[in-house]
Amino acid sequence: MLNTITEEAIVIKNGAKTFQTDIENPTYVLKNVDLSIKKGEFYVLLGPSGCGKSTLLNIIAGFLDLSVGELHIVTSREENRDGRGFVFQSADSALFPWLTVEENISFGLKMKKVPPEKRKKIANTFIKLTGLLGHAKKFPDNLSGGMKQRAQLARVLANEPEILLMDEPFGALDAMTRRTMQNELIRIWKETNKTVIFVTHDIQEAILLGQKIGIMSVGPNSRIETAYDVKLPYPRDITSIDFNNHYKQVQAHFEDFSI
Amino acid sequence: MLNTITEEAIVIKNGAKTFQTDIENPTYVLKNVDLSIKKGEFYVLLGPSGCGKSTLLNIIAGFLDLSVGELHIVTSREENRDGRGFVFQSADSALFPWLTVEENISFGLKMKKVPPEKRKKIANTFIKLTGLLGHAKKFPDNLSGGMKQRAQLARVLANEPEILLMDEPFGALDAMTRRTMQNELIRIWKETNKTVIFVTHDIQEAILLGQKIGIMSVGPNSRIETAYDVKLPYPRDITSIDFNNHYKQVQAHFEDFSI
Amino acid sequence: MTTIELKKGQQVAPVVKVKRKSRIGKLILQSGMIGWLFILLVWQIASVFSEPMFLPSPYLTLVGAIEIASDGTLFLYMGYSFLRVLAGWTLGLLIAVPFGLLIGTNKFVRALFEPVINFVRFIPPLAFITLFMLWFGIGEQSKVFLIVYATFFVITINTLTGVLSISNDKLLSAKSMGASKFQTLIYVVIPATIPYIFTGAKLAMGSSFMAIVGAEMVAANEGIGFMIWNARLYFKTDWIFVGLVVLGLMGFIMDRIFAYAGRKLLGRYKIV
Amino acid sequence: MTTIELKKGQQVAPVVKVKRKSRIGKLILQSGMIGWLFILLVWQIASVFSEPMFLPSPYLTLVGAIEIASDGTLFLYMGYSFLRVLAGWTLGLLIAVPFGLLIGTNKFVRALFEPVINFVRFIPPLAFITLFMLWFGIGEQSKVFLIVYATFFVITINTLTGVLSISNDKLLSAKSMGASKFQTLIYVVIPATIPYIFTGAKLAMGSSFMAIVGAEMVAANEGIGFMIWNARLYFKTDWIFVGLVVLGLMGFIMDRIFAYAGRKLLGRYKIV
Amino acid sequence: ACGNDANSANADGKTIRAAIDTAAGGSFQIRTAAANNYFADRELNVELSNFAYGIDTVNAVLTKQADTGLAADYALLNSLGKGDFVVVSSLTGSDEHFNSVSLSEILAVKGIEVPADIKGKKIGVAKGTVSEYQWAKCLEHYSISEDEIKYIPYSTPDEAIVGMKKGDIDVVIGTGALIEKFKNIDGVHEIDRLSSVPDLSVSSYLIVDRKFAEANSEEIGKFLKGIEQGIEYVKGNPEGTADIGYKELKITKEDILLDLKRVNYTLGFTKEDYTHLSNMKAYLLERGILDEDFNLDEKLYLDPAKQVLKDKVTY
Ligand SMILES: Nc1ncnc2c1ncn2[C@@H]1O[C@H](COP(=O)(O)OP(=O)(O)OP(=O)(O)O)[C@@H](O)[C@H]1O
Ligand SMILES: Nc1ncnc2c1ncn2[C@@H]1O[C@H](COP(=O)(O)OP(=O)(O)OP(=O)(O)O)[C@@H](O)[C@H]1O
Ligand SMILES: O=C([O-])O
Ligand SMILES: [Mg+2]
Ligand SMILES: [Mg+2]
Repeated sequence: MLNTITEEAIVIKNGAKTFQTDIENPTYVLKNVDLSIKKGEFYVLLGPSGCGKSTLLNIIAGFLDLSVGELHIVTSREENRDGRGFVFQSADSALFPWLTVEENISFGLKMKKVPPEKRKKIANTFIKLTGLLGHAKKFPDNLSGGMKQRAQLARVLANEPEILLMDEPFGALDAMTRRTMQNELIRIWKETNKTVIFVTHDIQEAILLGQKIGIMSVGPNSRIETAYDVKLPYPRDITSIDFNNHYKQVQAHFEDFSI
Repeated sequence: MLNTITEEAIVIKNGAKTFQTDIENPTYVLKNVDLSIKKGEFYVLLGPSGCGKSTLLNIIAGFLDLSVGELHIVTSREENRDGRGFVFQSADSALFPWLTVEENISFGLKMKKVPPEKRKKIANTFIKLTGLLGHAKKFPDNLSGGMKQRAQLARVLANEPEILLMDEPFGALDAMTRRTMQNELIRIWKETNKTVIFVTHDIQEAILLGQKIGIMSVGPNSRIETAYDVKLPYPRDITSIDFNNHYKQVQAHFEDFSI
Repeated sequence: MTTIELKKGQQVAPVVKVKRKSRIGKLILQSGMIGWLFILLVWQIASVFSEPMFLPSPYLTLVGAIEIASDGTLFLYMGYSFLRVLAGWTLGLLIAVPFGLLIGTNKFVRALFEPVINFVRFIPPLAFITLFMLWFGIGEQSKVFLIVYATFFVITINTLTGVLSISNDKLLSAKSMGASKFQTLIYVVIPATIPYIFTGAKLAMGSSFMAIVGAEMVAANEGIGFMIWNARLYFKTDWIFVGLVVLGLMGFIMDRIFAYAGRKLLGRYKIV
Repeated sequence: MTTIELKKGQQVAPVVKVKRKSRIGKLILQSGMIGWLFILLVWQIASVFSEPMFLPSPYLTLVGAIEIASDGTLFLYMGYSFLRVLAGWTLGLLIAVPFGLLIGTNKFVRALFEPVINFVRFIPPLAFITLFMLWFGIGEQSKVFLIVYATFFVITINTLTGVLSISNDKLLSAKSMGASKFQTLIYVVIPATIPYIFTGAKLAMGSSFMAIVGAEMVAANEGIGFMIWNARLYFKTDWIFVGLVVLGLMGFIMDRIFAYAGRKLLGRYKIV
Repeated sequence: ACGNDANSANADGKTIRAAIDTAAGGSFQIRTAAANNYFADRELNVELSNFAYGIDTVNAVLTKQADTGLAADYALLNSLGKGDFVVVSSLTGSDEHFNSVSLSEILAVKGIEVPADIKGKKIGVAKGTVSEYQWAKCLEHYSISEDEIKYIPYSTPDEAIVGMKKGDIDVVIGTGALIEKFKNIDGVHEIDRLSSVPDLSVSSYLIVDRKFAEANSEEIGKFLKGIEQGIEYVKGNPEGTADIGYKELKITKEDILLDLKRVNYTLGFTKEDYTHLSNMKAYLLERGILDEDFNLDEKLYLDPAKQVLKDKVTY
């Protein structure tokens, strides 16, 4: 079966998820979910609050199991866990506040018993890549929100995952910082060539970042209603006419199933 | 002197603020602030993080004192405190979690010893106005972020202030909810005819809401660099060409003093 | 390139039954019954390797309990101890809460008393037994005041913490809605502090049960503490154990009742 | 329409001097000296209206302290009590922390022991004296274990709370970065729990000082608790007061040292 | 502080607040007198309060928490100088028929067979009680210096019992019901009787706040008469006494019956009492245990006893 999807990095076939375990006819949060994401693609999951975006991302991350259906993850790794890096919305709750930025970034390498010098070298690469030079010795609590999120991203990237899963990573940042981070993310994605799944409920952010936008329907029984292609070159200009046309089209989708 | 500004609701002349009290040459957070806001105007304070927007708003609210300069507040009230309502960024920290939505909204009236029936009537008006019908008996913790912010707005409006001070009230909301709340705010402002000062660092939000945008410079010694007029009719369409032209112009200001 | 196939999801149906079964097991586990059985077992085994005079078995303890309960004495003693705890704890609450509110809301008073509190709180109630007897007599007063003392600091400190952790936004918004200082105290500070007061009161309940044994050491004619002391004097080990179990039970039950009442009556204050 | 003019701001300069002056006042206030003077004054006045036998004045207490300190006895007693507290507290920490981690990380063990803990913690150390003598003899061991008991629950419960309040994000991110269960325990669970362990250890330090008086009731020949009990036998109220003050001081100083050491050594763990 | 009402001795004497002990004998003669209304019959209201040891009742009188207390000779002499209270009668002691220490045994663990073996051993002694004096006398009798043994002080008997079991204590003096409990420990046995130590006896006395006694001499007389009747009851009816004891103290009846056997209840005040106290006081002063001397005669107030007990007061 897999021979037909060799280009794909992630595939879900007829996936469903319920959190209830002891009643006969459970309510499904997700149902009939079909998803197929290409290697290197920047895929955005867009949907209303509570529709199940995080649940779906956690399933792809391996943090949760599907109740029904098939999940395929394709990476070049022996150990699959390493193949996927997860960037949480709240850097505060994900970063280790007792470790410096550099120590946070080296954490995964330390777990894999990479020797200290090599750890330092790798950490440095990602400190540079994420614009954290000069902040390496600081503790997360002494960083601004944007800096913290950069540190989290660097920490995930240091494990060199092939797939990057991001759950509203910029949702807690202020408008200006968010704009900067969005541009940085596109730059880093281009440099590192990852497959990215990015969850948001901001239409503008979705169009600004995604090559493909999976628009989810309202839950329960939420599924991916439409996979919308954004054929705009990067970097994208939110004040351009093309951009705003896309915006109107995506917005219309949401009015369709009236949130 | 005031005879020249009878049309004005709020005036600051050569205002300055420092938090240091015991050194000879203090650093000023705000310096040479001149501000003049007309009655009924929707005024947006836009500026980078940490420049002193909240400080300025707190001074206007009477929570802080100017170190240097003059502040004039003009209302038709005997007691000035009542003239100004303040909407905090975090509804969680501002609302009283032990009171229901309705009780929160009636709080100011209760303090003024308004009789219960009358309190109920007034509360109801603002419950309706802010779209909280059906949520009156709920406690804040059982509301979504958007609902909480509506409740805070209703609570402030129930005191019938002539001036509404809002410190990034939608900063913590998700993109979709934020959009809805922005539209609601414009509707309520039109209905109630308040003078509004709205603090944000989101350019799009500033242009979507403001009649006038006071653009603040980077601190210390921050001041209101430019007062920018937005001559677009409400409701405004963020995808329109006019809107995006405004966006580019305001953005250019920020590039000027390079944040 | 390796291709790895992750977790084929199963149908939900078969899962259901499995969960059903384990539900009873879960209930037993959560009730803590296994923990109790385990403790009883350890106690029983330990007593087998000892003499009843030194370590009576759970069974002998039960026999002892029945003996002392048969003429109602045990329940009388429980009643006395309970009433002393209740009186001391209530009085402690009535003194410590206003005091905590005062030092929390007034910087000057706080600066005055905080260091003293941080000093006195290390002096155990037990050290005051003789002095309290001197000052308050050998009757109920000294016993009740020993418990008041035992509850005072934990309630005061919790109340103080509560007042200090009220968000400034709440105080400013009350002010800007026209609340006077007194109204702010009544309608904002006190309700916002209730969860902390509750926690303090709950911890103090524990301290009260700690203090009752000391309070009933001297010049008591009844009570569980008195029983334990007398049993020590005559080396009735089984009654010492009855006393231990009864104290544990009383504390445990009071704690649960208190938590339950808190949830029911103070639900809107989000007590924890 | 009324026109109201609010607060004309003043020049900053004249403010400066005023603040300078009040700074010393602020320092005095913050040092708590006024609080101490106030307490001493109240104590002195109260003692004037009483007899030395009931309430020795601060001065007489000092005389008593000098009397008992002159041959080094007081310091010897302090040393004994201090070492017992230290030993019991350290041992308590060594037992309670791993236990708290175990019940925090293992649902089954938690279900087993949590109810038992919630029962036993209401039994005061004092009630266990006989039992502890039985198990550990009447020498140092039983005294130390009484303190271990007094520290055990507060440290265990704090550690447990700490483990349970680790954000799921931290655990998941460690897992997704390839940490094994054991690595997660060592590198995530323990560091994340340190602030809670620290709080527990600090509270337990207080409990230790509470328990030392009870511990030294038993077959002790020295120690501050012994001194208080002995003073009772010979009715030396001034020595009871010396004991009280010394206990308060020792507790207070230990608490400050501990907090200071925590800030210096565990700064990165954001202890509170 | 605010205990003023409790601190003031009640002057009208209608009520006697009597502090009695639970551990050092149980005060059964006073307990039964109260339980059988012997005081009430004399229109005397007596409020009993329980303290562990005699010394605690002395403290209660010292601090005006009680009007009367009781103390064994040793504790009595140690406290007499501290407050203004007087001895009004003896309560227990020896006479021609009964040696108060004859039922006290010196008990030791395995390996200690004769008193001389005590040398170098750990001796349990009840802190602040007559036990300190008894050991001093014993050692004198055995010609062992106090430097050659180690005292292990304890405050309650359970410490001594456990101490012996765990090997922390080698030798104790056991009395009454506790003897059996000591002997239940493997290897613990009697090595001598306290009565073999010459001139050693224990007596205890009823003490009263001086002002109270002088103002209520008649009531004290009635109190003594009530106690006298209580003693008769205890002697004639040990079972009934044990019932009362169990009801009030939850001490098992067997233990009470054993304890009753070792006490000789007395009343009055004899020449022998005076000599006994004088000798012991001299000893305490000599040892430096008592740092200030006092006049024993000034501490006696025997008028009420003389009134109601006539022949029993021979001093
Ligand atoms: N562990 C869980 N147990 C039970 N229900 C859950 C659990 N996690 C999520 N849900 C439910 O599943 C639904 C989807 O939740 P999810 O967090 O995936 O939504 P979301 O799209 O990420 O929302 P948001 O935009 O607010 O982050 C919700 O109704 C939620 O209540
Ligand atoms: N109470 C205070 N004491 C001392 N400094 C303060 C105080 N409040 C604010 N500041 C300082 O004043 C400056 C302006 O702060 P302010 O909160 O007004 O900025 P802001 O523009 O509202 O920032 P943001 O966009 O992050 O809300 C900052 O440098 C801040 O550190
Ligand atoms: O107990 C004594 O009275 O010594
Ligand atoms: Mg989500
Ligand atoms: Mg701000």
